[in-house]
Amino acid sequence: MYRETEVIQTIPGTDEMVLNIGPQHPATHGVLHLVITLNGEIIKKVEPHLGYIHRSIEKMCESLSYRQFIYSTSRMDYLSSHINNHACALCVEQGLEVEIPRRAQYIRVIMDELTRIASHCLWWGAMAMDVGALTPFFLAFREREMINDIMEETCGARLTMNYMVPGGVMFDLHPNFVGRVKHFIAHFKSKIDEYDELVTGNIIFQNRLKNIGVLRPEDAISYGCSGPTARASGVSCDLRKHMPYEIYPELQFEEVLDNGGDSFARYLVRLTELRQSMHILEQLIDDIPEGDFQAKTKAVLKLPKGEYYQPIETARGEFGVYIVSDGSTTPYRIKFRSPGFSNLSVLDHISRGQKIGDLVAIMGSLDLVIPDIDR
Amino acid sequence: MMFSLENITNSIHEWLYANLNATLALIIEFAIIGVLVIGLFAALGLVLIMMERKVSSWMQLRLGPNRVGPGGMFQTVADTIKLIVKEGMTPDRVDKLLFNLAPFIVMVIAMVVMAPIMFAKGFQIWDINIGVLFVLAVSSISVIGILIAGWASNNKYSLLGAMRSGAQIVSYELSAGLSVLAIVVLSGGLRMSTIIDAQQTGWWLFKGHIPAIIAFVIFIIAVTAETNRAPFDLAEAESELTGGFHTEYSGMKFALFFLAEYVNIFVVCAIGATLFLGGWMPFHIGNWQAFNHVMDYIPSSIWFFGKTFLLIFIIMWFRWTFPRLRIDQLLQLEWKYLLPISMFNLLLATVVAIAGWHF
Amino acid sequence: MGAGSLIALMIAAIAFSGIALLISKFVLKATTNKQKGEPYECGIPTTGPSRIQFNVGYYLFALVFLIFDVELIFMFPWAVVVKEVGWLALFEIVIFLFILFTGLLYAHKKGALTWK
Amino acid sequence: MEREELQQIITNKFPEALAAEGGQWLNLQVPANLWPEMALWLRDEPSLACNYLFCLTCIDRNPDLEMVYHLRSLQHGHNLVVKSVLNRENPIITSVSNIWRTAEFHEREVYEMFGVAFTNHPDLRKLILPDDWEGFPLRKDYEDPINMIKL
Amino acid sequence: MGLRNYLSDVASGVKSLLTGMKVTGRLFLRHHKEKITQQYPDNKDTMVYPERFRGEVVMPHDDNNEHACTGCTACELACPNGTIKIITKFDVTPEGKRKKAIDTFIYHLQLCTMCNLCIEACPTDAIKMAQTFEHSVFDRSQLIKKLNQEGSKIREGVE
Repeated sequence: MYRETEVIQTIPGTDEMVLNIGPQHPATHGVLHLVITLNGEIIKKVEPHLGYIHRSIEKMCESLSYRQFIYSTSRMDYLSSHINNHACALCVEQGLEVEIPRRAQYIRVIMDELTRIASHCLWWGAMAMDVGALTPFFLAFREREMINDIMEETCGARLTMNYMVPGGVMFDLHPNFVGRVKHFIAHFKSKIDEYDELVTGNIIFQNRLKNIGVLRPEDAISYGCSGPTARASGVSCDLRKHMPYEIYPELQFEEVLDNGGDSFARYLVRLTELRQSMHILEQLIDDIPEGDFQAKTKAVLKLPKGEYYQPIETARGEFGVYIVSDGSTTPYRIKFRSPGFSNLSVLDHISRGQKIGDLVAIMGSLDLVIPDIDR
Repeated sequence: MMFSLENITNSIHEWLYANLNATLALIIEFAIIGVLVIGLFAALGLVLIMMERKVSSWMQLRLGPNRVGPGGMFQTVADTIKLIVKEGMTPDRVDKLLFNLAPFIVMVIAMVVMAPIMFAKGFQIWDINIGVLFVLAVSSISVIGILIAGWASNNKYSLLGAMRSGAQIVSYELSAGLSVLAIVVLSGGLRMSTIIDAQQTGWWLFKGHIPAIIAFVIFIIAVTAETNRAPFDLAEAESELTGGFHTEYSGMKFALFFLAEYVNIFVVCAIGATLFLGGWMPFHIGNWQAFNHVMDYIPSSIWFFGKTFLLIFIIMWFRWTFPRLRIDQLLQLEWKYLLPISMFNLLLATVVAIAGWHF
Repeated sequence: MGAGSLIALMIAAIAFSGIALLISKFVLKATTNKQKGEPYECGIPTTGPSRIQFNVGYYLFALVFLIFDVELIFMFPWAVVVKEVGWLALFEIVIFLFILFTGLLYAHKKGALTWK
Repeated sequence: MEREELQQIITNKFPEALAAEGGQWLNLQVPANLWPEMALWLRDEPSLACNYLFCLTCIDRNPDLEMVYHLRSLQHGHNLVVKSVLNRENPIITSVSNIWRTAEFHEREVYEMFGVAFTNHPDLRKLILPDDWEGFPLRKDYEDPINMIKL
Repeated sequence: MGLRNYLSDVASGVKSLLTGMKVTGRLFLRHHKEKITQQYPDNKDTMVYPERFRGEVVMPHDDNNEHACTGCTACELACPNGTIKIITKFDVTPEGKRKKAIDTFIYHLQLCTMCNLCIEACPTDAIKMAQTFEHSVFDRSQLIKKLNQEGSKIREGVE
């Protein structure tokens, strides 16, 4: 009944060649496996093969309680683990209908934006490394390390924090937190210009990215792209604006849009988002209200029978948690709508006719995180 | 002069010919050359790789190697030992003969190219009368080694890397040649010693006006490309082709490629130093007799190596700053920018040379 | 020292590489298995032959290069005597380079210098 | 657009689509054979313009399988959930990958995890699991004594 | 392409490259002042461990070899991975009553994801997170730890 896997073979006498990029390749940022068909340097077809880091988190979550399953989402998109946890917490809260204390909302949003900056920093370094410049990677890590230290002090972990719990956050802020974040903002403002000097303005870098991997807006919508990938094509899809959660409606920030649609536009959108996130942090950090950091919830959580979907804007796009509850202590089914999965599906479409070097640049500009795609 | 390599070589030469018959003396001289060059080769490999690692780490705000020896100085020695002890694998379906031949070709080229380089005043293996042409001609053969390596490996990455390298090296050959020609026009000779002597009163970079500066810039870009260095390292292109033409090489065979790459950098920078920065000529300023006299006291070999390492530093600086070009941009840069500009620059140099506008 | 030094250098290079390879061969005992002999392609068995007919893009540049390189060789003897010949040399090289440049323009117009 | 208004428009055109009570967004239950026609209409009807399929998944409602499509209109900003119940033994539904391209990957995932066959899908192969995998891991009755550890 | 465009292309290109080189050149000259990497095993003495850092679960014992664990198994239930296993026994108090107490508190470090849920769940604050992080061992069985010390008993007054 089902079609068997076709094995792509080179046709003798033509100059097409099938090349595996990944799973162990410097440009795939993990274990993505792409089978590309080449004619010389020109890409004819890109076919992603996934599953090298599939852990079946959705199935696992079916046997975990509503408090427990949140930690596993940190392992999906490990670069924006806070935001993933946030989405899960919000989804559970939506079912429980609890009121989140204002202080907790502030803390959550600050953490989200810090995570976004850290994630974009790493992306920036990795992107420059993909196109061949190695020094930016270390500069990006200098800034990312500062955020990680702040996180470590407050949340107790550097990458997989599990800081968001249903009803608020796990601990209160560390006393040093506000001062360190302010110091980071001041530091980062001076360094972000260095980023521009070293990479953005560089003529080689610009030529590598401009008019490469052009994603038209209608394709971005049809392929379900979200986040900076879609916004670089002029699709307004920032969930912080369109389906606001927590205290985002009260904040002053702009949705970063670009009409280029090429890799350079995606690059610029992310770089501008860094500045926007800084702007958000500046608004919040000075007046975090006093109060509880966690709402009172029952020890054993039970969601009423029904279905709950909570979208959230991560560093890579729309992350959705879809919980189907049958009224028991564990979810009946959980679906994680990961932004990377949809963003990856567009790779074949936009990299046809480009060169191998461009494929690497496009992958970098899509900002793929493989555990997020495989789940 | 307190210390001169010229005197040492001359006295060895005379002593050999006085005490032995001519044939034996010649053979012994060749043996000395061979041993010296091998020593230089090994020393260059160790020093340059160390330098690369330190330069890169300092530009990236890291410490760099610091465990083996004082300040990590013997790290490359340890690496060499590691590479010797590692197994030099030959995958199954490779063309065994060519696969094993390729490192030899690359090494032979890297070593032969050393012949006309003047390391110090009067210290040279062979002052060949077409010195510059010789270097250009021989160094371009190394692309054959890379092509063989890529083809023999039976690996798609290797093949792509070799193809890229072929298109790249032959292209940049042209603008390197044309920028060298500009200096040849100014100096009036192809012999290394002639070119250096022409810079007695000042280095071509300073006294050759605009054409020499343009030629210098184009030369540096072209040799960076010819030695497969970033931002022109498309033949290896780590993030695209994992290892390019040497993907399948391991152990000592890989080490030979690696060594040859660094020696090639040294050679082209030595040529650059000879052509544009006066080789072993000390730095002189017009009529400042006292200053010039002090400069003369610095041994010529130090001048030569200082200039060469300055150029090597610039090339390393490129590597740790710039992103990699794409293959079509690389060729576009050569054919649409460097080649027309260097053609025009040659005319400019001719005008300057004939009118005698240089100092 | 004459051309013999080149032979000395070649022998030195071959001896150096050969000895290095020999040492590494004697230092350890190599083991082989089937997986070890596979060509590296990110850990996935290759599909199709690796040595195939290749895109013409790379060769076009080689062809154009060949012409220009031969012309470049003609310029070396000229370069040596520029100062002795004087302004006539400039006149000659202007014509020479003009023809070459026209060739380059022609190749550009024909699209030989655009990557396909 | 308001939920009632949305429901009005859709049920006028497709009376078979049943709206469920409650839930965050408008929930519609449609028969599988009606779905391809309705999907195209949902995207192309200017007043609905559900051009963004942001989530496609399947739920194993033992014994039935239920396909869930989450749609959003980027112009109007409304969300819509469409569900379709499939037979467990022979789950077949028409692919919507020609309407929303993102469905191509999502449907391949559902195909291997739940065994739903999508007709008209351009390339229905396993995406995440190995090619020789047997069984549909996200179904409730899936058992794997070696790899699944019950705590 | 006009000649003027051509030349301005070259000029702007060279300028952008020089700007980039200026940045790396500045970093090169500044390298001795700023380091972004740490010399890990060397700086162990001066390293700062944030007090909230989650390295592994430990059970603090006081000087009298007493802990605060009542054996309620709240942590065991809270753990998503089955990291904690509590074996209880019944002690006989001086008054002759049978009282539940822990026999062995088994902690599987190899399964732990440091999610902190057990610490949150513990009603008596009997367990906490330690700041250690070098957990690698040669044998996986060494990671199965017994948290309550030999002969320890529950502190007076902890219910």
